[in-house]
Amino acid sequence: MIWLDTLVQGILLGGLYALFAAGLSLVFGIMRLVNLAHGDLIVFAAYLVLTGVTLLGLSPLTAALVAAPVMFALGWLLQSLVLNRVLGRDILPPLLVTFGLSVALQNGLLEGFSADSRRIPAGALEGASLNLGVVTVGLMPLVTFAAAVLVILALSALFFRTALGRAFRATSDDAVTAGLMGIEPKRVFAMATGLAMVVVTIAALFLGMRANFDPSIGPARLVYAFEAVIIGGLGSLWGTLAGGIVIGLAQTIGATVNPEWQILAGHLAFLAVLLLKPRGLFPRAVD
Amino acid sequence: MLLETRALTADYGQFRALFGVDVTVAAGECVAVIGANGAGKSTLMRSIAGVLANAPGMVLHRGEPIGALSSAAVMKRGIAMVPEGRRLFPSLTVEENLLIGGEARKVAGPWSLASVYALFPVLKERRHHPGTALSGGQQQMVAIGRALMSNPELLLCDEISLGLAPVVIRDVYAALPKIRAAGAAVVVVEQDIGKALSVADRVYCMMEGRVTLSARASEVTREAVHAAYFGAAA
Amino acid sequence: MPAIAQGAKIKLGYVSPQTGPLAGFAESDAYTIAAFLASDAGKNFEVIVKDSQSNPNRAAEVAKELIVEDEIDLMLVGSTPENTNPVATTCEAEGVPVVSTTAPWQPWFIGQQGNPGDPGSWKGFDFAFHYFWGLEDIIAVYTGMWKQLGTNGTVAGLFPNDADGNAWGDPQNGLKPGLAAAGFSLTDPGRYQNLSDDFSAQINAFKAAGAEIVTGVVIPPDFTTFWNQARQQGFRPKAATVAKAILFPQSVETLGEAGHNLSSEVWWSASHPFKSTVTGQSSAELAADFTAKSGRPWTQPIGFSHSLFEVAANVMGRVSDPTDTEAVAAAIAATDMDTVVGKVAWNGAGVPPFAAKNVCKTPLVGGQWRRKESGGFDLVIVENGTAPQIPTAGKMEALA
Amino acid sequence: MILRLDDVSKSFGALKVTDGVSVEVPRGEALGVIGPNGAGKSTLFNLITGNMLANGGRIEFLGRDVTRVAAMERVRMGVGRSFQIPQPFEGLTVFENLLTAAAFGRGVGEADVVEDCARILEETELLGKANVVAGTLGLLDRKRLELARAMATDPKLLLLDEIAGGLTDGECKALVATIRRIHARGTTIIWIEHVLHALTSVVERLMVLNFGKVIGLGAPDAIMASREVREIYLGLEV
Amino acid sequence: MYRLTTSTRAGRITGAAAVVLALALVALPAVAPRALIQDLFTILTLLTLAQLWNLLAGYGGLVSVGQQAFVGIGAYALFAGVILLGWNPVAAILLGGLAALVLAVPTAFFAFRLQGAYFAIGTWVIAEVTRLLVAQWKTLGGGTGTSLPREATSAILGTDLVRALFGVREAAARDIVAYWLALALAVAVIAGIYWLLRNRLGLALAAVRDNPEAAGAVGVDVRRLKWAVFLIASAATGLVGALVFMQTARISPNAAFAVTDWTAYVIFIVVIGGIGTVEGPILGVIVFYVLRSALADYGTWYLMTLGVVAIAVMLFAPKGLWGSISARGNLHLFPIRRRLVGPKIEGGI
Ligand SMILES: Nc1ncnc2c1ncn2[C@@H]1O[C@H](COP(=O)(O)OP(=O)(O)OP(=O)(O)O)[C@@H](O)[C@H]1O
Ligand SMILES: Nc1ncnc2c1ncn2[C@@H]1O[C@H](COP(=O)(O)OP(=O)(O)OP(=O)(O)O)[C@@H](O)[C@H]1O
Ligand SMILES: [Mg+2]
Ligand SMILES: [Mg+2]
Repeated sequence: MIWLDTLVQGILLGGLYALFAAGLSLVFGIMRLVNLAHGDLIVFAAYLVLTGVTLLGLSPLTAALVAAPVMFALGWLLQSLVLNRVLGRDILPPLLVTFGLSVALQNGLLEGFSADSRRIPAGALEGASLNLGVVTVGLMPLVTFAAAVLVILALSALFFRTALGRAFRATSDDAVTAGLMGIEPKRVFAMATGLAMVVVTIAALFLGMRANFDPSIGPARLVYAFEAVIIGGLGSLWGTLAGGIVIGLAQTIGATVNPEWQILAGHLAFLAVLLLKPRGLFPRAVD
Repeated sequence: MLLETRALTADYGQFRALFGVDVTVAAGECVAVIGANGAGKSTLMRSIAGVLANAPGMVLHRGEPIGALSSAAVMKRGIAMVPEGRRLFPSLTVEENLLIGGEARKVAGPWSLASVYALFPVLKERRHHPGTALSGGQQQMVAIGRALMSNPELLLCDEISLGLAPVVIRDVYAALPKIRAAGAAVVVVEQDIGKALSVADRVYCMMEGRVTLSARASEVTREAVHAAYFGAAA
Repeated sequence: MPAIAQGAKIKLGYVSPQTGPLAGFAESDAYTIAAFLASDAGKNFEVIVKDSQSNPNRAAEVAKELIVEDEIDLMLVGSTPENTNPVATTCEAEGVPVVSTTAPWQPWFIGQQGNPGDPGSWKGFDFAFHYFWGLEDIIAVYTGMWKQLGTNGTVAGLFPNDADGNAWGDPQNGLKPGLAAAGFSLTDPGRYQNLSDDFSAQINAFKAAGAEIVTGVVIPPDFTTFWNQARQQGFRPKAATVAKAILFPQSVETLGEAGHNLSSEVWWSASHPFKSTVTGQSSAELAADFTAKSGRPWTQPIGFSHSLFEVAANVMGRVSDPTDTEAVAAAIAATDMDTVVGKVAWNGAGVPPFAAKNVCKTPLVGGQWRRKESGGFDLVIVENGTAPQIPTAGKMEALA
Repeated sequence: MILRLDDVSKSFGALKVTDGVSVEVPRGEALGVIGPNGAGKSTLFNLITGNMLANGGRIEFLGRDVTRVAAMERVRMGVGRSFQIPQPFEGLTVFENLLTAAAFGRGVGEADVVEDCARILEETELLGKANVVAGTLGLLDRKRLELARAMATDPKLLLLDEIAGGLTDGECKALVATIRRIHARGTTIIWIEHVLHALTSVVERLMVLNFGKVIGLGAPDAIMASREVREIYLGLEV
Repeated sequence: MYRLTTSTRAGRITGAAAVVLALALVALPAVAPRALIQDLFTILTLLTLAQLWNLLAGYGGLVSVGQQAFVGIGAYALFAGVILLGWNPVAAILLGGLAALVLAVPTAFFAFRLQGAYFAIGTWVIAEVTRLLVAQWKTLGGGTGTSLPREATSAILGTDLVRALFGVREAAARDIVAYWLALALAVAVIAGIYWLLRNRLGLALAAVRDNPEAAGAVGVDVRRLKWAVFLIASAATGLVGALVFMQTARISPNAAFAVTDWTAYVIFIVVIGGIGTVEGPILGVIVFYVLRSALADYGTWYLMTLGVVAIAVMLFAPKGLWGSISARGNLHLFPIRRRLVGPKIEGGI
């Protein structure tokens, strides 16, 4: 019974990680951008949502709906004004720029919101649970998982059913040839980052409702998000979900053996996957 | 004039690949560009298509300077390119590869998914396969079809017969007259002189980044080509 | 002649985490220092503050800067072992006196030993002095609170793998033996890493053991994650008495309804019956003044940061040459005064012999957060077994 | 025999680029390789140098089976090559390009090869530009550098890929003379070239590839006279 | 008749200046206040870390985000040597280098299977794993960390000599010893890297950086090269880690394996200064230190400035500050160009 519970909790935890990773997967997959500020952007979005809740008295969901377009615009601007200018074969300039952004964001938030631990109030949802007979699952983790699946479903539909999605994939394959098809890679990138920021807002909503956040909390989960993306395989959205679940499961199973092994087990699972499949579980045709 | 280059130069870093190239293409015309490996043919195509940036006035489309435009902007003006090596998008199916060619420039014209499939019937059967799962010849057909989807005024074809079997080359070349008949001007880059002369109205021969021969296809002699190709007669 | 009367200003170094995750501890620094410098005793001092950025590397580095570049006479430091230990280690190595607080003495003292697992090798310090309470006080206060409720005596422990968690969770020197002596058994699944996202393993272990009480020393985000998950999983203990996580009212507020009746140790509060020797304010006045000037609620570290400066003023009043480090250290050791957090005297009272020279203990009581109609929380003192001079304002209540 | 290929094959997915090639090259020979674009000539070179690994068959160099041996090691054994598209180390000078090849290709110290590098530079008419950064060179000098760098590894077998392509006649003649000198010193040469007159003025045998298959191998005159070759390669109607 | 030279006027001047500077730095403690010695210790250790990371990323193309693993393991090995084996701290520094070297072998084995961004993240995760494992090492305090015993720090080799020499307090004497060690390490690393670059290895690195395929085709063993660079850089990073924490005397897993302190700031220094040059990290560390000294007391604003500077430099001087300077004046203080001198040679650098 405990093992079943461990598995279920691990999978649900994987949903949270996948949600953190989905936006990252998008930008990493399309433009090979290692965004070290991703975690901080989630925290930033969480503060945005929180401001909507506390200042405007909105419900968390409405606040997120208001925050999403703002985040989209910020992502668009960030990409077109800054990141597009440093993207290239060399991974270092974007690495340093996003590191700079991460440091600046963290401290900007600290200046603006203080170091207090904050939380987006979710009312009854916080402690509610669903008794499935053999296991009891929290409603919040379940909703988080569902959100992750929905986000990935939506992104997949966008990716594989729409012209924009084709443009994303084509640009990711070969930006020069995409240009010959009338696609401006830089605009596509800006679009992708904007979209990733919308996903970030969703992740922020759940991060903020699920646990406390403060300005310094961003980087802690960034490694997990990267691990999920890489385990899944570059550009594979469902792979990212699978990657999140692998890490979530490894963590809960490791913790059952001994809580000391919880985080370590997640990392070891990542290393093991890479050792066996250096390009992830679902690599695509070209990298 | 549909397209004109004026004293076009192009550089890769510190390496200059084109030295003042002048070529013209009239509407509906078929022009062949021939020359040895590394002569600068692909560089010329890339410069026209906007992949390589140039001074604005080095490339003119209907008299307007387009040398500094991005490849996307050039494409939207009706200049489509079939790049060397086909360069299909591996993540896209055959049909998606075709669709993406027509999405940025939606103008009425003879070319649509249906007419491309009519031109290359074999593609229809395989339309849900990844583009890269096809044979080289079929891939070349996709690359041509993809460029046609935007109903271009001018189609630039870089080495469309490279690495293909003779039968397949025949099929690919058989499509060119139909494309012209539908109204587009065509520039073909080709190393096979005979093949180039068989389809073109006019021919430019390039060597080391310069045009060394410009002539009507019907008037050009083998000796002249040979001289232009290899320098003075051997 | 005492140092204070000699004209040249005495230099105090103060290392505090003004940025980063521990910044809550430093919230009142600016207020405290301004108040101190404005007081009569404060006129003779210069205070040089350095930000440790909540980073132990940085804390050691700025401590060294204060000693070497600013040539401070006395170092003051607080805000958890992450901040106190690197600073104390640096001062001890440099031979500069340091008074530290706001960290239980075990993680402070044992945490600075080369091999914490080998008590035989532990050594005292010549220049480092600490006042706060210890785990034995925690045990007394916590068990006092729990005894007010009827429980089965099974306690669930949440201890992370950090300085506090390792000290609290240590099977020999931590909570376990003390709780056992008081009739409580501790279930400790093992050290977890801070910022874990899942506590199902622990919750399952606690449920299996039938625990009715939760304790531990948990950072706020982890406690929120744990507490929500516990309720989701149907683990509903009668008491949750944890340190750190619910130290600040802001952290409790993030829990909403679920914060009601959570309990914790209380080291200082507005209702502590003590007075400042520097400003003459009572605890209540100090708290009210802070709230008035900053617009923020009072927090427990305020009293302790304030008391650090009281101790400094007192010590320097008893030395003739503030630059004589040995003399200053001797003066610290000889301190015997009543501060706004209670009596401070390194007289060895209640401290085991190995730490008697360097550690002094201040009183500790237990409190419970009660949700107000308006949504905020009040900290109500419900247990004062070891410090009867501090009045209680209510009785311990079981969690709903 | 310095080199022996036995039924060597290579495919990229469904595309068979080298299809059962078997050939023996005696020591000291100059062998020309011709064939239409995409016939698999460069791929054959890549298989011999180890830049690509064969899917099937066996490659022997100096009597040793090198089919799976790493490219780097084959260089040390004496396989030198030039690339069809010149691949200089753009950030290094011409001299440093050679120095790298000489030091690592022979596995000796820099000081031991300075004179030799200078000699090769002189022979390939690059001496004047020894200290020029390679990224700034024009096409002719890049081709010369390809040859010079391959020479610097002190190869027993020299593979030249379209080294004369795109050169003017005068330039081409000078290059041919250099290659002839190298050959005269006893270096075995395999040379891919579309510029036939240049090729035939040096090589003793010609090999014709089409679709990865050897369709002709023999004396240049005989090969050039063969109807199949004229048709396939030159595209001349006969 | 022909010979090879790397010598240039700028290089000779730099060389002479470097020798004078190094000698002056050795003698400095005789006159300088402790604060300066202290600052220089930090600058020298940061500079050494930056040079090593530059060797990895700038010359070897190995963009590692996990160098804190080697700082941390080196530091912990020092503490283990002192506390558990009773070694003198100075001797235990060598143990730090050795431990880092040992850790580098499995790390390389794993990480070399990965490319580019994957390599960066892979090394980061390995560092995290190392941190978490070390945090389980209970005898050295686990997650709490531990301090060097007082008698160990006062027994540091050479302290007595320095006390006698300069007539300073024990703590100051210890600073001087540590400073000399940092100076020796910095000089050795910079000179070593410069020597490496002027050696065969440097040619090979430049060739691989320009064109890996062609490098293989002229006999450069790319794999072995990467291994060599990685092992050298890691071992030396371990030495620096041990030295830094000998001086801090306090360690904890979070401090010793801090990605920000030991890798992010180091990347900042290298990239701001100019990657792929010996001069860049030197310039970078000066910029970093000036920023920090000027602004560190402004807390959040300091770090925000740091972030913004990183972004601005990447946007406006993508080759770093030294890149912009040397591009304009074609100035190389540490010339590594090998020039051929002899008859009939024109042009050149
Ligand atoms: N990306 C590049 N970087 C540097 N040099 C290049 C690049 N692309 C081409 N060149 C060089 O520019 C010159 C002209 O190349 P281009 O590709 O235009 O020739 P081409 O006539 O198309 O030859 P091919 O028949 O081989 O396709 C050649 O010397 C080539 O080496
Ligand atoms: N790495 C690769 N992946 C897939 N196909 C390849 C690869 N390299 C070469 N090819 C294909 O193999 C075929 C033979 O190429 P190769 O370069 O050997 O021809 P070649 O005879 O040297 O031609 P050219 O005269 O143009 O140099 C071509 O169709 C080419 O597209
Ligand atoms: Mg071409
Ligand atoms: Mg070829």
